[in-house]
Amino acid sequence: MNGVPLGAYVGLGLFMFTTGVIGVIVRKSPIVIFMCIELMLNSVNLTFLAFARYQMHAPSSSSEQVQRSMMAGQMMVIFVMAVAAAEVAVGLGIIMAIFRLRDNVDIDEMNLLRG
Amino acid sequence: MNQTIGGVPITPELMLFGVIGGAAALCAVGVVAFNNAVRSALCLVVNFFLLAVLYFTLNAEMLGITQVVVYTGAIMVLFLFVVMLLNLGGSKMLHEKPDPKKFVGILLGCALFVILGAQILPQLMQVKPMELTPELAKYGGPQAVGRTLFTEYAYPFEAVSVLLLIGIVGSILLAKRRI
Amino acid sequence: MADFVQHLHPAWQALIRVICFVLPSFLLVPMVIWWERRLLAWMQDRIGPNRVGNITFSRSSHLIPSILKGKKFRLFGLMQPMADFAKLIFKEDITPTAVDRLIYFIAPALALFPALAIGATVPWGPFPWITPVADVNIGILYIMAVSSFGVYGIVLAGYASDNKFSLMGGLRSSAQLISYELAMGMSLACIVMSTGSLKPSAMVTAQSAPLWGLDYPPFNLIQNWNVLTPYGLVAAIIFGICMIAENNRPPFDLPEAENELVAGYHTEYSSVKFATFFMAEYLGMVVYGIILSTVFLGGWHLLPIRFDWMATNYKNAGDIWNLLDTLNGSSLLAPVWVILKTCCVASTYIWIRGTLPRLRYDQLMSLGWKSLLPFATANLVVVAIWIVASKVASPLIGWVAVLISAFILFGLYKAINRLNTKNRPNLASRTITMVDTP
Amino acid sequence: MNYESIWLVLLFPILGFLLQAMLGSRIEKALGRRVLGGLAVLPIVLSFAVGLVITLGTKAGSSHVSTLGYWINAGGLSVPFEFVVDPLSMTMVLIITGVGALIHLYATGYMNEDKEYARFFTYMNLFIASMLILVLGGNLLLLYVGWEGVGLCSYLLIGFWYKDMANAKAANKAFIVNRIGDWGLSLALMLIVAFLLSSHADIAGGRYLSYDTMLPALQHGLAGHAGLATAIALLLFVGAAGKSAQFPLYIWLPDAMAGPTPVSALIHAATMVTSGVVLLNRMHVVFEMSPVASAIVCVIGAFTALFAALIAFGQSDIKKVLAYSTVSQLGFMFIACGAGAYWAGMFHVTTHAFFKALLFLGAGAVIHAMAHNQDMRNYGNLRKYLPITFWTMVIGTLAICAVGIPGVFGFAGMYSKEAILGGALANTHAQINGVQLGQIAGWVGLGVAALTSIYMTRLTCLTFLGTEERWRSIPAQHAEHHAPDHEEGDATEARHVLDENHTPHEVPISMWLPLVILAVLSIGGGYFLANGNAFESWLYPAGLPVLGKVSTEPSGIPLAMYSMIAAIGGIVLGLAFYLKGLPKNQGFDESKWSVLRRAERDQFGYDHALTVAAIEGGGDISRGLWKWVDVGLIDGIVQGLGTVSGAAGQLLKRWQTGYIRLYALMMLLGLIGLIGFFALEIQKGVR
Repeated sequence: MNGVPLGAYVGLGLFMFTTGVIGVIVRKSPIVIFMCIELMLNSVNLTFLAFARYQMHAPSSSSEQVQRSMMAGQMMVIFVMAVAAAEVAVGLGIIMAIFRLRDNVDIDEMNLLRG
Repeated sequence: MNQTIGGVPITPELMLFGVIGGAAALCAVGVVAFNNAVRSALCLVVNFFLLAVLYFTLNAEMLGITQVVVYTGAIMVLFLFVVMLLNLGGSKMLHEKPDPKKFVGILLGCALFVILGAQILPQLMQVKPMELTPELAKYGGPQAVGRTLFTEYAYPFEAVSVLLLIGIVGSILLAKRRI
Repeated sequence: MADFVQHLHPAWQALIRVICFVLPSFLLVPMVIWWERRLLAWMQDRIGPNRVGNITFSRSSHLIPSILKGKKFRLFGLMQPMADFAKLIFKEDITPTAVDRLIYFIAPALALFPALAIGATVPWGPFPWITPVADVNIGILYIMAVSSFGVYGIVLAGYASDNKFSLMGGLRSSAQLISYELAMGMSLACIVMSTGSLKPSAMVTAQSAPLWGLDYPPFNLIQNWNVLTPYGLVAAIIFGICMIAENNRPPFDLPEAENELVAGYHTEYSSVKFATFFMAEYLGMVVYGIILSTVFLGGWHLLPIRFDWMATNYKNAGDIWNLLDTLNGSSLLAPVWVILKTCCVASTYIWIRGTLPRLRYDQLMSLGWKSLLPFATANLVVVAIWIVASKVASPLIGWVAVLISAFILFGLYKAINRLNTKNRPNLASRTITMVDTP
Repeated sequence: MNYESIWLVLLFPILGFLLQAMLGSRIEKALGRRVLGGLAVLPIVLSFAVGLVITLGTKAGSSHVSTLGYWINAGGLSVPFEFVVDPLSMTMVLIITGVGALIHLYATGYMNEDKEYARFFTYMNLFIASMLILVLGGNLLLLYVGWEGVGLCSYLLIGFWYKDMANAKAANKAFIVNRIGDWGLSLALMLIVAFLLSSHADIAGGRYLSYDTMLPALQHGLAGHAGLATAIALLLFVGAAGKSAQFPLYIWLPDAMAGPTPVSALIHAATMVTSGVVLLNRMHVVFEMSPVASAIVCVIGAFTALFAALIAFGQSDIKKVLAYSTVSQLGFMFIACGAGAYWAGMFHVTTHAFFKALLFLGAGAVIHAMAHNQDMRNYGNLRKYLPITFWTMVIGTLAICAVGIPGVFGFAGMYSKEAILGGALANTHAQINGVQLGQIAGWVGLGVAALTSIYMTRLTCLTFLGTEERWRSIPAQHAEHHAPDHEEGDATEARHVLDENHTPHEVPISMWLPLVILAVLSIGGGYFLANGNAFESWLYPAGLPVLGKVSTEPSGIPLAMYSMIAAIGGIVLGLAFYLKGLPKNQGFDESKWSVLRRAERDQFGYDHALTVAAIEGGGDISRGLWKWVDVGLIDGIVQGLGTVSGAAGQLLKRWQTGYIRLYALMMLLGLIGLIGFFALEIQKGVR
């Protein structure tokens, strides 16, 4: 994809991130909020990979440092995926437990922890 | 082919990206905008799938396929499963009434987009990817990823595996009625 | 022909590749449907569809050429699927009012999609210019990724129908597919490890090596088909079971269990949409059959015999061996062998359907999580041990190590099982004996 | 096996400790006490063997440092895990492991009736390990670790039978009094580091506390700072006095006899209490730089020796007598150290380890035979029943009384005591303003030597000699029962009551074998070690760095004759008083006792006064602190802070609404503010 500048990928990532942020604030259903968080994580993943592929000040693509940083971007994405998976497992468990307890998952009614 | 958009010449590749990226962005909006949780989830699935395609365009094929396996194959199915188990889809749809928070949230979100975008994007618009040399083309393959993951990143990898194990145990504890 | 194809524009090449994959699979579907009905009928001591397609020409009509007059052509009911298809197409397409329309419409398409796409990395023969559709080095992962899409069609169909039976079917399906995908991935990982590649075509090539890695007679006369190796056999069995579950075929057809859920996820579907689900199931059968035969059954080789080795070592009859070698693996007949193997796998599907009763939901879950997954994981360990031992020492020592480790793992499994069941004496009484022995 | 293998010596007791601690009770159940006891003795024996091999390879006056790894690296101060292998440390290693092994062997028999066999040996092995760290440690901080370790083990073992309140109190007392000494030692440590850091001493690698670098630096640096040298020396001496039971702080040692007798023998006679002397030997440079501190050491030593010897006359508990005798002998060692005859101090440590361990073990054998009754007034004529114990005890007594023919042969104590007294009388180092306090201490020591002979003869006579078997006259209900471990209703209790029907039996072989070995050492040890000044040339072949060769032969004083007179005369006097049995004025009725003896029994009121001062005075001070400082000031501040923050929290808690989305909104607001701020800054910079 030689014709696509880095800004396009980062812009898409930024847009998705913003959408996720808005979703977290706007939506009431915890599951959708969760999805929005996933959206944010993925936008970050996209940016990571884009930056790994488009190294701005790289001297040449064969230098070892460049290759290491290319791998670093991918590794970060892998770890984000793993963490997201763990997070989803636990988060959905929590939502299930709450639903079982209250038969309702409106996030605005989960306000017991208040001052 | 002398047309430009924001100083970038329009090429077939850019148009392809525009189609995929635009669809992904639309799906992202759909996640937030759909009132129905199942449709949100569906939008998210499509979004993730398109992201995987974008990963392929970035030569990260291993991660693209992992994205599909992990996100669309596992995480989103879990989401759907829970949405359906709790039957949050149709009849129990939450009543979302108009709320000042909504307005403020959208406004602030847009502000975030504008501020960050104005700061970052102009500089990046001219950045071209590195030349795809043969050894560079291998960097997204399973061999390169695996080798790096098990040598240089072995400790983080182990840490993440422990995290996943803890996640499994935690979710079982949370979800079981009686242990 | 190879040159001709290679000189075309890449887009044309891609189209040819796709057609070369999709068309045979599609053509196989009606055959398999007919074969299933006939085979089941035979197993159940009845006749089955044998009429459609039989043509008996009139003795007296002038329109019939004289040679055909009074002649009978029997097609053994082969046209039955066509008739069924015509019936389904021309039926009224009912859409219930309360459904979630968008999802209701895309669900059948989503169900068909993985069945069509999953085989894209599987080769039909040693013809890299035409098959597989994409010979990428993440082939197996691609199979896993696409097969994980299979759940969406069913789940969304179940959800969109606004019918509690459909919803239950969809729920069951999602749980079932997630559970069995794990064991499936594990069993494929064994082969990936022993082959050292994620490419299906590389796996086929690797299977023509000497049996068990032992390069002396009689082992080097036999090809190292994965199903012939101990761990490969275990992986193949696990993969086969998971494949049936992924495909929602009996005995794992809980999403459409008719005596509990009417018709499960496709209760509200009729006409073409139902036909799509139906086709997805049988296409899935065919494609999974192709994958199984590629990964475990030696791919495009007919027999697991290394004629090429014989050709180089028994020169006095070299031509015969060379001919046999060509017939066995590298002629244009190779796709036929693949299809033959696929048909065998499909027959096994049908056989299992005709033999085993449907599992209960908890049995399904415990089979997937408590038996298949541990076995597949243990198998993975065994493969790892084999690789290390054979790399460090020799393949023979590797097999000794495999034997020992398998025994140890089995002993551990037994011990843990005993510990687990020790404190829960009612576990045995939970299983229901199907047949009372007098 | 060279000095690098020294860690092996340490390894075995630690392994033994871990084994006893983790698997002890299981081994006991599975294989029995005999195996468990063997497993307790074995590591010590192995340690001894390794130590012996390394000692044979160690040249006199040599010093090796074996570094295991790094421990503290902070701000220019580096404290590695290092062990020093030199004659001093190896001498102590041999004493600790050798005598320790014998005492462990003894304890396997002595503790046989106790329920918590494994716990006892756990502590014992841990003690050996700690003591070895103390003597082997290559720097003062490692010594401090061992110092605290032995303190802990001492506490644990004194309170071994913790179900009896008195034992628990004794353990507490020992621990608390030791704390004062530790305080002094830690201050000395800090002072040394501070001094070396501030004087920019040239020490490679920042090892300011390692002996091999610290001592030369101190010698060099303290040359012009007599006051500082005195301060460091006195603080070190406070530490030594605490651990080695010197006058102001000796009070814990007699009470420490509440522990089992092997503990008394090992910890409170042979090894731990001599660690003060070891410390002084290590740090002798500082004392050499300060005559005032040396004189104070001498005076305190002499006073302690005299004071404890006097108190010993008032005691009727056999272990108490030995305890005061230990205190007194420790005083002798400090006289030697103060007078500059450090080797004589160490020599006495060695010989004292032999004969005092012997005496304690013998006393333990007697106690064992007498159903754990420790009162000598109930003994008498025991030589008939305990012949081996009797003869070994007699040898021990002769050794501590320093009997011998000068120039020909003497028991172990003779050589060391003569060296001490000679060193004290000959020295001119320990003096303040010209007053030769060291020499005065020497004369006092000579007197105390005579007193020693008398009270040790008293002990022997009351226990073994005489014809009257005094326990025959006690009715059962009068029996003082000193084995609190046995719970009430215990079926075996009846056997352990000392009454008229009791018949003592000689102890088993595991108990008398150590006695015999120690007796042999008590006879020949001194002769062997003193032969041709072997011990001195082993420890300090080149003399001391400041004082040079220290003479132990005072000119113009026939010391050998005096000390022989003191020893023999004391014994004769003692026999004259006590051979017939228990004198009437020392019986159970204490009102018939003389005023002096009653005062001696009460330690001249010192302990009582100290206790009263500490408890009542301390209580008053603490109460004042509590009422005014704690309640008024500190609580005021703390509660005031609490009130203020509580009020602030009341105000702020309105923001915590429980609505997650509101929180997210706030976060977003903050994020935008932050990014906006930086964006603005960047824009400014660009412009």
